[in-house]
Amino acid sequence: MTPEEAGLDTKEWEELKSALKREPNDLELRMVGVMWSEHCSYKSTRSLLASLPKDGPYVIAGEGENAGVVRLNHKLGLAFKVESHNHPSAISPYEGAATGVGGIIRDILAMGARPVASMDGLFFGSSDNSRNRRISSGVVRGIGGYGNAVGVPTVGGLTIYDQCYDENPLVNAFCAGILELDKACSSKTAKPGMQVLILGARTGRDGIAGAAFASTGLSGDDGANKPQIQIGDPFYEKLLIEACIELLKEGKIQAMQDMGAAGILSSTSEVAHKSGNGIDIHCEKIPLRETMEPWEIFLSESQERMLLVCLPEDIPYVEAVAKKWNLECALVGEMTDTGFYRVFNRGELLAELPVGILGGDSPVKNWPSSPPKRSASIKTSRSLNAEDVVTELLRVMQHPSMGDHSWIYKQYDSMVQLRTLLGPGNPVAALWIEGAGTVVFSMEANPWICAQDPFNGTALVTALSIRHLSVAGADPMGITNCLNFPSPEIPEQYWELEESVKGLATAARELKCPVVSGNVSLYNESPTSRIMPSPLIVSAGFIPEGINPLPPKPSSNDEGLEVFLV
Amino acid sequence: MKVAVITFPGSNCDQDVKLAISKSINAKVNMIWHTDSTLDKYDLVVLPGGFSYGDYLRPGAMSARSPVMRAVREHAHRGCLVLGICNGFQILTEAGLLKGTLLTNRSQRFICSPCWLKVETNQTPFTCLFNPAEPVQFPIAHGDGMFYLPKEELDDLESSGRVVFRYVPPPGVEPEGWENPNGSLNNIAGIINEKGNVLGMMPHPERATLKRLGDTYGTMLWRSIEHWLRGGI
Amino acid sequence: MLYTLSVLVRPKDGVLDTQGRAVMSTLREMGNHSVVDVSVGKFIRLTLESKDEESAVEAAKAMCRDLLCNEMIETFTIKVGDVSK
Amino acid sequence: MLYTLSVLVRPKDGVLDTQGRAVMSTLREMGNHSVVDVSVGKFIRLTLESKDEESAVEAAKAMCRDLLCNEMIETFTIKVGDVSK
Ligand SMILES: Nc1ncnc2c1ncn2[C@@H]1O[C@H](COP(=O)(O)OP(=O)(O)O)[C@@H](O)[C@H]1O
Repeated sequence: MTPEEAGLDTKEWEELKSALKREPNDLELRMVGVMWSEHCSYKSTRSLLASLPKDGPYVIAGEGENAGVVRLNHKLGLAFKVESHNHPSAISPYEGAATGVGGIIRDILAMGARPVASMDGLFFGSSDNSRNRRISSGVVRGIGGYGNAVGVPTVGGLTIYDQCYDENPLVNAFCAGILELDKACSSKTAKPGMQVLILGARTGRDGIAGAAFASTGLSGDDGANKPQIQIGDPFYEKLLIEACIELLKEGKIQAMQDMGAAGILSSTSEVAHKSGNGIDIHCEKIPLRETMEPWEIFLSESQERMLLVCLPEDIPYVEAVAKKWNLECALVGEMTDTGFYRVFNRGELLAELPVGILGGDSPVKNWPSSPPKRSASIKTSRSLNAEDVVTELLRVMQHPSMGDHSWIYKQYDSMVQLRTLLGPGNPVAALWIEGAGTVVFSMEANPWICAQDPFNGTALVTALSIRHLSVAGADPMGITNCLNFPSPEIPEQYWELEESVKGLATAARELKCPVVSGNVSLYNESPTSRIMPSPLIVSAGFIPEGINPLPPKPSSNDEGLEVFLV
Repeated sequence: MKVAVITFPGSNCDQDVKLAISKSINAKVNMIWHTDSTLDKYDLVVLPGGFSYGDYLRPGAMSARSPVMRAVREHAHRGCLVLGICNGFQILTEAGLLKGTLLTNRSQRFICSPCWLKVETNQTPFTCLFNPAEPVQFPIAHGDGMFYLPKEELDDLESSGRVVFRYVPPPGVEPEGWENPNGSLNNIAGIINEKGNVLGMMPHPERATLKRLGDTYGTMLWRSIEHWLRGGI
Repeated sequence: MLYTLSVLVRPKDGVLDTQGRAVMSTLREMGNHSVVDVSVGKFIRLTLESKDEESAVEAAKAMCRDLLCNEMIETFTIKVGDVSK
Repeated sequence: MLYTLSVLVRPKDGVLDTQGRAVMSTLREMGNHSVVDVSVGKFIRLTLESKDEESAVEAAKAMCRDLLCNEMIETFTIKVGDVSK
């Protein structure tokens, strides 16, 4: 394994060696390579995202957590986040979309919350060809297949069609969960001496180095990317959710982390880093489906696994709950005070890295930025006569993105858990939360405007999303977002990303709706096409119990009422 | 009144049923784990919806072989009430407690939507308070809901009045050209056993119970059961 | 001894095989007009410990009746070995 | 000429067989402790018009690639005739 094969450039390689004061061994190099990938380290966007407003009256947890948490009242909180699963869905639509749903559900669970609602933002190609049909039908089946079975209702979403997504479809999965604030979980609360367990499925060779894969453009040759796909099992995930919630209720989990990108490696190193500790992991104790090399074990993205940090005396209890739910449960390591991430195999030390190197101190990338030269054909203003307006309006109304999306959301169970006040087909989604009130979500995106003007476009989309909340009578609590962009390595594209983040920050600040979580997906491009800047915004609002929520839906009785334009 | 709601691995409407029943009638609802082997003293046993065992192999196939099903069978043989909703209906057919089977929807797609039903008979413990002349609305949410039974047995089911719920067009829609949501034979949405104490249905009454969520036709089902158990019909 | 058996489960007759029909119509839409019939069933490969082949087959039969096959709508055949090999 | 072909689709080795895992544990819970492995795949029987066997198999292969099999996670084998007969 060369540094280049591990995904490090010369500068990163030098930085790594000087941080270690030696050369890393093969396993260490692979681990660093993955943790320093764009997907895990946010190296191209960390500095940009720092400008987002993060605090507000509702915010409890945000930065650096698996999901943002806002307060509904003194007892209950809402955790929510949106995440992309673009590359996997392009390669294998059903499995990619399904595991996207599964992954975001575990992110919410990791905060100690019961997942109560999902939404999906879908960006499909508009060309009428069999590939696009295969992708859209596979993605929709995947989202339904997972969400329906796991029993989390899909209460809304958004579907956009444009040619720029022909080669680069986007699948953004949102999930929200309810937690009791005194049982909230965090990776920050792990302490030396606590035991590290893996609960859930066995580890196999699926999705190895998927994180690194998500950090590069699609090669155009699907075949080469094949082994990296993960398979989801919503049945197993349902058992995992119930088992974790049972353990949380009893206070048997001290810290928790889902295993998403870069599996065991990223979850364990994050827990160690965020809690300011060290961690020892014993390779031979990890339950496997097949024989695997240590590096494969650490990078595998096998689904339906959670990392738990527990007190030694609680282990028997945890094991009993795992047994009840028929889940694998293995004690694989312990938190230490060494500040080192250490991997052992039958006592032999295989890797020893300062926790910070894996968990957050990766070098940042500052790509050159330059505004694109506007082509003369884009007019900023144009006078229209009445006829033009009608023609243009009809043209817009006929766009497939404006069409009826019920073929999609009819395949989603939007009602399970009995909280859905407004499901798909409404301008916002609304959930009844017993003991708190009504939570309202609005998901928005408008890549066409963002392509014209990423700053104002993104600000506008953010404002639109928040406006939807206001119309529903809800007080905005916070925003989560998914920044879907092409490669940041082209100065014009990086500029768009920069502007877009500024637009988001400005709108969020002005409208007093902080950004509590989010996700960045770069390199959404193929050799022949790239996506428009496609930031997706989800805002969450709240209507406390007792206040009359949501204006009534328009009905035929409304005839004769007056319409105001405000 | 005492109600047992069984949780199979992968059940996901178990808590919903509990909530709906507790909000509608005066009943004590207990959750029963699929490995439990006794079900004494319950007036009603509910097999809830969901994807038990992930719907793997055939929906309901594996749950039908779980330990608690022996107790459910004994409970049914004693003449006590059993209600299977959605996946619960699939489990009851797989366990042989109800006739027929539920095949993949004709569209090959999962469908979640409101759905209108005709209550074919109010001569059952589950429907005694319904007015058969008035269609009711319960949502459906399933991928495998196409009721199938070989011809002779189907005729027998019909002639003995064991079809309890049938899909009908929404009010205002002509039956001409209308198709039921999943391709079910004879538009069947719910059936009862010969003894009249085991009901299976694909639509979800618990999703039509809470006022804030919309229609509350489902309440009538819970109240019928309560009424019947008190000795009325 | 370890035996590998192939259980082939098929829908009983064409009427019930909605999946087969759906697959056939998709195949034809994709241009495969030569296809005249499609049936979609299951291929379950069992590996089990048994004293001899005969009792392995008997055990598999029992599992088919008890779980693997719904005889109202499906039929099954058991072959010794992995038929896909 | 009409040809009948059997397409056997199996989860790739190493790929998680979610169904097989669930079926095996139920079979064992039902008392079939001799079972050591279960894999659940598809048995698709195709009937198609073709000039000869070779081109029938070729056509079936193309259909597998295009629709019947997801090669990311599954493998397929084509046998001439109905393997369940
Ligand atoms: N992929 C999807 N998943 C779930 N619901 C969707 C999806 N796409 C659209 N919807 C629902 O369809 C309705 C209309 O969608 P859209 O046209 O994007 O919204 P709007 O015009 O209100 O901005 C919304 O209620 C939305 O929740």
